[in-house]
Amino acid sequence: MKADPKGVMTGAHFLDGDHACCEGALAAGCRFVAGYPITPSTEVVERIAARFPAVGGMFIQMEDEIASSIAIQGAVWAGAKAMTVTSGPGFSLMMEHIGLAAMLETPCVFVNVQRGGPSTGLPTLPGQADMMQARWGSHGDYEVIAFCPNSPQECFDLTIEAFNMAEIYRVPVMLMLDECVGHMTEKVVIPEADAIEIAERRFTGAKPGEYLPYETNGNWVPPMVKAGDGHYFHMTGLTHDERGYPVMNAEAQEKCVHRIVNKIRENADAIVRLREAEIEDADVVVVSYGITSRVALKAISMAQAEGIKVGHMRLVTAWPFPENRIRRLADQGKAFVMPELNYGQMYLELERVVQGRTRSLLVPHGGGTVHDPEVIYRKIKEAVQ
Amino acid sequence: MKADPKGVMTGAHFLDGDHACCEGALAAGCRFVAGYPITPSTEVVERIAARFPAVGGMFIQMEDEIASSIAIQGAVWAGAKAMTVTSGPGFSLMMEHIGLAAMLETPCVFVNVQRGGPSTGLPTLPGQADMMQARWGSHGDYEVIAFCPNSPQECFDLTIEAFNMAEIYRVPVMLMLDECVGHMTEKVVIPEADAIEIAERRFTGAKPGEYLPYETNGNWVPPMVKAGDGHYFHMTGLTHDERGYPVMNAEAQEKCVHRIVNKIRENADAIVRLREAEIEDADVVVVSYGITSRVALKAISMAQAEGIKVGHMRLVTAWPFPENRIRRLADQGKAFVMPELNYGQMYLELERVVQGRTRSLLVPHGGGTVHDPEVIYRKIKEAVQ
Amino acid sequence: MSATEIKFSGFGGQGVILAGIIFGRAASIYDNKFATLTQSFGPEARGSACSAQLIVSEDQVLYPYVTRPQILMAMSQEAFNKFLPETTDDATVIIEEELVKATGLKPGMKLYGIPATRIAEELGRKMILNIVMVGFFTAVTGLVGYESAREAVKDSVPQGTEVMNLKAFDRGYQYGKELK
Amino acid sequence: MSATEIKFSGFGGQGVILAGIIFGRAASIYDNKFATLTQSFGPEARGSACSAQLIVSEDQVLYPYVTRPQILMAMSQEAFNKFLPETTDDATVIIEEELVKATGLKPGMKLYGIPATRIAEELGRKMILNIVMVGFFTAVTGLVGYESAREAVKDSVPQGTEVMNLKAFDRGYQYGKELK
Amino acid sequence: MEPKNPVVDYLRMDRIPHIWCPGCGLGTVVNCFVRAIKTCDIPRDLISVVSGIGCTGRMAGYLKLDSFHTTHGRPIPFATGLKLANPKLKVIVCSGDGDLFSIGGNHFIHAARRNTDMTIICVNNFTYGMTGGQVTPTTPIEAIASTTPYGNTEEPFNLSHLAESAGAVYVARWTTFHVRQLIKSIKEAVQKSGFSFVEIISPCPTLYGRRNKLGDGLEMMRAFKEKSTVRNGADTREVGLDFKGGIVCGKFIDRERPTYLERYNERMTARLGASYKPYEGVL
Amino acid sequence: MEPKNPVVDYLRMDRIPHIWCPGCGLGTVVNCFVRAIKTCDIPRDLISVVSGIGCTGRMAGYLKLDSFHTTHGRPIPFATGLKLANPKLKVIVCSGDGDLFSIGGNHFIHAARRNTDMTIICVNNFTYGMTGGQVTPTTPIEAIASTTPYGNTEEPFNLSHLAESAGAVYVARWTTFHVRQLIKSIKEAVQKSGFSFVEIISPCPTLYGRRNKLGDGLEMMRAFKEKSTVRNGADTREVGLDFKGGIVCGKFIDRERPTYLERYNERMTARLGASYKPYEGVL
Amino acid sequence: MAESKKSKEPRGKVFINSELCKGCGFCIEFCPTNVLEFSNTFNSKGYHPPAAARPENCTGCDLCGIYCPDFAIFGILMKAVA
Amino acid sequence: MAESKKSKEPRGKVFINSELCKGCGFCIEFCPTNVLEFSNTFNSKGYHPPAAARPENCTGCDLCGIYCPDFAIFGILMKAVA
Ligand SMILES: Cc1ncc(C[n+]2csc(CCOP(=O)(O)OP(=O)(O)O)c2C)c(N)n1
Ligand SMILES: Cc1ncc(C[n+]2csc(CCOP(=O)(O)OP(=O)(O)O)c2C)c(N)n1
Ligand code: SF4
Ligand code: SF4
Ligand code: SF4
Ligand code: SF4
Ligand code: SF4
Ligand code: SF4
Ligand SMILES: [Mg+2]
Ligand SMILES: [Mg+2]
Repeated sequence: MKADPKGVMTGAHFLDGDHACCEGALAAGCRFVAGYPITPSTEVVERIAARFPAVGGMFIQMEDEIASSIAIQGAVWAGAKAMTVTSGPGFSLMMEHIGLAAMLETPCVFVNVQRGGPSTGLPTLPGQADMMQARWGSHGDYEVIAFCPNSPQECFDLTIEAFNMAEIYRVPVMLMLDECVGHMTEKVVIPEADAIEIAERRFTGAKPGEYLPYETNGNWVPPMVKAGDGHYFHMTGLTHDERGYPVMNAEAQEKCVHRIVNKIRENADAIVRLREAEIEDADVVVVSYGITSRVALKAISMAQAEGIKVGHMRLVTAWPFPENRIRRLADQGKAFVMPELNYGQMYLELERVVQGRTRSLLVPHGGGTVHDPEVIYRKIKEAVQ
Repeated sequence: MKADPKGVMTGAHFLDGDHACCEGALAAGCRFVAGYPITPSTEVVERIAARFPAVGGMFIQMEDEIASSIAIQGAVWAGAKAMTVTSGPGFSLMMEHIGLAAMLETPCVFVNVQRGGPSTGLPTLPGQADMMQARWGSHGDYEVIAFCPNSPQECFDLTIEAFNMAEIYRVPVMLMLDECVGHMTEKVVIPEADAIEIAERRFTGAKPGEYLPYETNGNWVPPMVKAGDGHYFHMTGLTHDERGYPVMNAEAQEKCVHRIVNKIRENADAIVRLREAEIEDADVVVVSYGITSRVALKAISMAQAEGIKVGHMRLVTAWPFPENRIRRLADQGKAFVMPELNYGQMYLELERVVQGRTRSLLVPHGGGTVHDPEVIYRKIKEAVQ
Repeated sequence: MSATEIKFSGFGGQGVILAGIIFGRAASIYDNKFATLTQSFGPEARGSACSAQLIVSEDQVLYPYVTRPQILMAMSQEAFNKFLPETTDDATVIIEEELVKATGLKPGMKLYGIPATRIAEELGRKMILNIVMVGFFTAVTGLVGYESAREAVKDSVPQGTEVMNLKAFDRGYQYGKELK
Repeated sequence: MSATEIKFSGFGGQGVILAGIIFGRAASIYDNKFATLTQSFGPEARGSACSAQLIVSEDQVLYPYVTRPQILMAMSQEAFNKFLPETTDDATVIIEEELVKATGLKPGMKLYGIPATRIAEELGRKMILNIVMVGFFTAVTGLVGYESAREAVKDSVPQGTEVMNLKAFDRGYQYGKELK
Repeated sequence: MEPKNPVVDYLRMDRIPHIWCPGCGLGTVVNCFVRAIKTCDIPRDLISVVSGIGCTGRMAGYLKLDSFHTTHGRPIPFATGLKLANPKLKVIVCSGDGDLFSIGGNHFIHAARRNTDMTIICVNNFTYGMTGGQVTPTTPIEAIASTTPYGNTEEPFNLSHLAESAGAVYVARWTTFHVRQLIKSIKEAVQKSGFSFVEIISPCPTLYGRRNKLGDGLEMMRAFKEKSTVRNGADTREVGLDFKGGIVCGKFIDRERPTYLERYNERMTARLGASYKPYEGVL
Repeated sequence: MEPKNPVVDYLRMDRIPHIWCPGCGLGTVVNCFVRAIKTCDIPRDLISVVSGIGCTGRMAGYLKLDSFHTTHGRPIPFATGLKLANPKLKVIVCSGDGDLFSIGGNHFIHAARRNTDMTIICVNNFTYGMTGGQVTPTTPIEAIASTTPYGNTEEPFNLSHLAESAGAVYVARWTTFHVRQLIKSIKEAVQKSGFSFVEIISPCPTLYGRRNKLGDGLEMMRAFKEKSTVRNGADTREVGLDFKGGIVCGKFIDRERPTYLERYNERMTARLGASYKPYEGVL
Repeated sequence: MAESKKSKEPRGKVFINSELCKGCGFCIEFCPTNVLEFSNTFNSKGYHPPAAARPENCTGCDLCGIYCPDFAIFGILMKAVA
Repeated sequence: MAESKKSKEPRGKVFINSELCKGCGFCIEFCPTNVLEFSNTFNSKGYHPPAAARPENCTGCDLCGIYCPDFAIFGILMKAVA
């Protein structure tokens, strides 16, 4: 499906990442946003509040993040594409409902503009330390998809991707900005509406009375319905059977939860988005994401200037982790360097997957600013020694 | 310091894990509990509500888990030893305040009696799928300690340990029961009060006006004060300096957060508690925790009966992960088998640490019951092939 | 085999769990055996069949659940019907004989019945039928000692009700002894 | 070096950020260069020195922050004092000359001053001093074209205020051209 | 042909018998609910039921309507999203006293303040049934609960007063004894435009009644009958409940205020002019 | 010797100048607060201040008392723990309208219901100052906020009415213009046993005033002066605020109810007998 | 006369699904014409369901149906059956 | 007479810390005896702090101090200074 032109502000704009994210949501067909203000994400919803009335969307500032994170799910089950927007402390409050979205298989988008943490931390400065939380922050087993834009342009592009992935896999998708990207203003080119590909919601073809909400027929992802169409369907956060009814035993659990987990794990290669450069004959690959990927590029060029063979892999999706790709590169003997604005989060995955076959080095940073490229450069040199 | 006899119900009792946890808290000197009912943890607070008035403790059922998880921190800063008790959905709601406890360095205990997840899941059946959440569920970088009892007796013993660790490291400690252990009734032997070692709170010796809340003098853990003593101290969840005052820059962040992280990482070997059996000449080591460790033992004896050399390592503490110990065993060429009531959580750490040096096999299980020992036994055989 | 798997069952409100606890307490605290009790909890159980599972053993109990009970105590028909199929072929089945009609027993099984409700009513409190059952159970299984079970009853019932409960226990015990 | 680092500074309420945005927009949208703008946010900035940082480049901007501004625009004394030490030794410094006393310049630096507040007041709205500054800035730096900057002003100001703002821009621009 | 129980068409009969205890009032509430909506002027397809977690929270799972069993305390914000994304839906929240007023209290007062068009049916059994009978914000002082073994010492909310102060346009209270009035009241509430609230006092014999020596469900119903007086229009400040005291029932508040969406559309039209198309849902 | 500003002993002067904007009323509130507690009969060491997050939330950080800057919306439950662990402490919560009544509304009504002995000082500037001027549950209809660019369409809470209905024993409202009355009121509230609540209308010129063309801080203060009337004992149902309308100030509620701990100790003594030692803190 | 007419043609009829009954007694208590009584039989869950002891009194008011928490009983007007 | 006495011995004195001032004007507006006016000088933050234009009128009531959001001013009774 192509984007609805009503929401698409075609042209070249000078926008910050937060505003670009708003435009991405509009282009993606999002027409329901519930949010609660928090620095540095607030600009997303402020722009939405201004833009929505004219395009038939509904923005509501809820009483808190908990309410926001479930209001969007109500909206989805009424047929909307919906998202909520927050930052660290608010993200922590949304954890229960990320689990609910995973369990109900509600397609929806959670935007987290990461700031310095933990706790109130550094509200106006960047961090990348909510990456593990994005994957593991709710109780129980589930999987999510997480995108990491590194520019306002990508905030636009990946917001659309996030909505599309949410529909395709019926999964909560995390859009993990960081303060630096969210508050950075650059040129953003928004294409014509008919150049924007939108994943339509897959509604059931079943007649009222015949629809089983979690009947998969061997597919990973069951089709949806919406309230008001006469299906009299039921949704519960309890472990449920195909009918969506609670069933309290280990077999139902295995059937219900394993599919939720596996629909992402088994499709990981189709979901993963990477941007790679000069990987093929590289001795070292710098793996990074978000704002850090730009700083890493600077460090890479410093190293390349000295003749070191460095490639770059950027995690456009951080979750699922590109396990197969990294493993293949490790098998080729490439070393890895990974800078992050945290004390080692995605790096743990890198280390796990590399399995000690080659060297992998973390370049930690507590956040509050970005890395000094010099520091990354030095790790690159260390990696090739 | 020895336990206060008032709270110690010396003798042999037939108690379930939840009740034993309550008795452990009492013996540990806990006199403030704020909680909110949730299956399968409620029995802990129900017993506390009955037991506290007579020993001078205060239990309050708060309006929700968010309130509970911060009320205990208020109590700690008034001088109490305090804990809260919950299960998956409530644990998800506590994430913001686990981060606050890490940031303020509030010694306190969070009990999570794990049930099947995600979302409402299987309220009355066991799971072990909140393990990664216990470590990573709040935003930003921080560290915690997590204990995993496998019997009512250990629920008693490890609750005391949890309180002690909380004091020693000024860190939120997670006590990760599972429904099976929480609701299982066995004999629990409670020693005499003077046989129970209690870590006393380390209060500052500084005079009013001289105390700096986060002045470490080279130690990992600064001493504490309590409200009402004339120190006029300040606490904030913002990144802070030694005075406890907000400072908004990357240097302050590095200083403030890195120590919070490193006080645990650098002391990991002192914190880690393992129970090991027949490891030395084992070819395979089964690593497990909580209820699964008992089932694993059954599988191990099945394998041993066939002459397979199997050792057992039980994670009494799951966090910090026993990185050094596992690495050493991997270096000795031992293979690993890890059953968990989840689709692979602590196993990711095992895999990361083993680094592919030897074989490591996950025995996943969605929860709702425990493993069939037969299934673990088969993996053990697979590991030695 | 050193471990005995037992299932106590009935419907909610009959004191099924307490029966299990008393027996477990008798075994572990007073007879110094290992005993592990687990229960079926949950909303699905409100007002329907409910059970407590006990493993009594000379060694530490590892696997916590009862999979094939060697002894089944059933205080309701629904519970009997539900749990009989789980038992071993030579199981001992102990029923409240006015509430349960025992059909479908395998040849190797042993059946013991007691009109516990009626006995409890005679003692003046219908609610203590579970204690009558415990007494009966103690007598017919011999799994724990008479004194141990009696102590465990004392520990487990509300203060002030010990006398009546011990009377109930003894009535059940005698009934069992006479049967044997 | 193809990248120019610029700092726009003043105190909250002067429209410092907007000045940076206009300039960035002119460069990136109308002059087709790469431009990356970042800002200092935060509670600590309420009512004190505030700044926007802009990098204009022929190539894609990677490192997002300005570390050593080659151009400093200062609309308050506090901002001038705070940010001058960060600039390069040959920086271009552009000030509101009635609000800032420029002391401590290094020999290689170029200083341009304009009484932007007064000019804005003459035009009837003190609030548009930032647009006057943008005009002036465009003229003295030549970093973006006149037309580009003008277009960017049009895009960036509230609807209905374009005429007045363009007047302010032109006044600043002329003032700069005459100085040069 | 055997006649059919008139409610079964509105129930998921494949899930009956339900989990509720003998003598629990919840099934009676379901009866009244179904009878009320059957006689409403709202097409069945457009009715959605949203519940939180609790014994009452299971209501959504038995009603053959679009129905959502959400998370504990959060049915109202879920309902808010459902309603605002498709205002044609009539959204009814059925949940317990603990769910709506302990963990969920904030959502209640905010939805009332906004006058979101929805109906809240609160089954007040004075306890957390589902988790085993703990104290709630409606448990009367002195009453025994599993977490107040020596008797509750916290003053309960006067829900009617709270609802009024927060902005509800319709506030009523009945007990499960008052089935006829309750049916009428649910119907009125559902048909009312804006935030309407019906509190239903209901017996939880298993966990509240037994512990407090109030007898079984039937005895509790008898007590409701004896102790209640109907005072429509009563001052909400005066209808607080205490342990074993009288129960004032009736319709206390029935007033008019623009709903959230009415105000929203009015203002947007005023500000954005004729080009603004009044919001009627995202679809 | 130069005389000293009488408040500086109670301030962390190493953190002054504070972050608040020119013309912000928060500094005035601090002045009144310090003057009130200086004349209270409570030893300084026993006073604790707890704030949430927001511009107002920064108050705790400037006061030289035991002071806690907690999380957004949660100062009241933190204060509850502090108070109950050591009832000798006098615990005062200072926080903003958004903190206390948007995200934190539930904690407010529950603490009021319990009548926990604490004082809540809410600085109501009709907006989220710290995050840039978004709408709050106290923003009047029509007012412009960054998330309501076309004007707010949600009815605000009447905080006094809400506080009364939830159970507060002391409820007053003043503006930052009414400094003398405010000092007296804070003092009364702090000395009152039970849950006391003082709402202070305060200018946020930067984000609320400017956007709504209400002028700078001084102009807003003038408006407070002109538009306010003092009506002690006013019916709280009638003191709701609207955009640019009149502001009723005064002490609205001052009543007696046993505090949480009084009730607790009374009941435990009754139930557990003479062996029960009335709870006075865990230490 | 009215009496005898009533006994000949009861106005209503009550239907009972004994298996669903949990024996709460609501229907018996609140039947306005005292139609119902507990039966002596147990259902398979062990409860005594009600029985229409005085069916001739039934008015078909369905109060029993409204009260029954287990959807185990309901009454209808005779004409509805016909 | 009273007039002249007042001008000779003002009852109060006002102290101003110009560097802390943010120029809000509260003190000037709400001084009951109209003692204060904005000065022409800027402080280093760029604000015009107040000055005591009519110090003789000062009663030392400290209203300026209570109102000042920046702790930049306060008044005291003369006897307190002495
Ligand atoms: C976040 C969270 N906290 C706690 C629970 C546990 N819980 C489930 S139902 C319930 C109480 C329900 O009480 P109420 O709403 O009064 O319903 P009732 O069972 O009495 O009908 C609680 C505390 C939960 N499921 N989720
Ligand atoms: C969980 C969480 N959500 C949101 C925020 C962002 N936040 C910080 S302050 C604030 C609003 C403060 O408003 P108010 O309480 O009225 O205080 P004011 O700044 O107006 O004094 C918000 C939404 C946060 N820090 N934490
Ligand atoms: S526990 Fe109480 S509320 Fe829940 S089903 Fe049983 S009687 Fe009803
Ligand atoms: S933003 Fe508003 S509330 Fe915050 S300091 Fe500035 S004026 Fe005060
Ligand atoms: S009301 Fe229903 S459940 Fe109760 S006794 Fe009558 S038929 Fe049985
Ligand atoms: S229909 Fe009416 S009269 Fe007939 S049995 Fe039922 S309640 Fe009684
Ligand atoms: S009140 Fe204070 S900040 Fe305001 S003008 Fe006077 S001295 Fe300056
Ligand atoms: S102390 Fe009183 S009279 Fe003197 S300047 Fe201040 S406000 Fe005016
Ligand atoms: Mg309830
Ligand atoms: Mg505010």
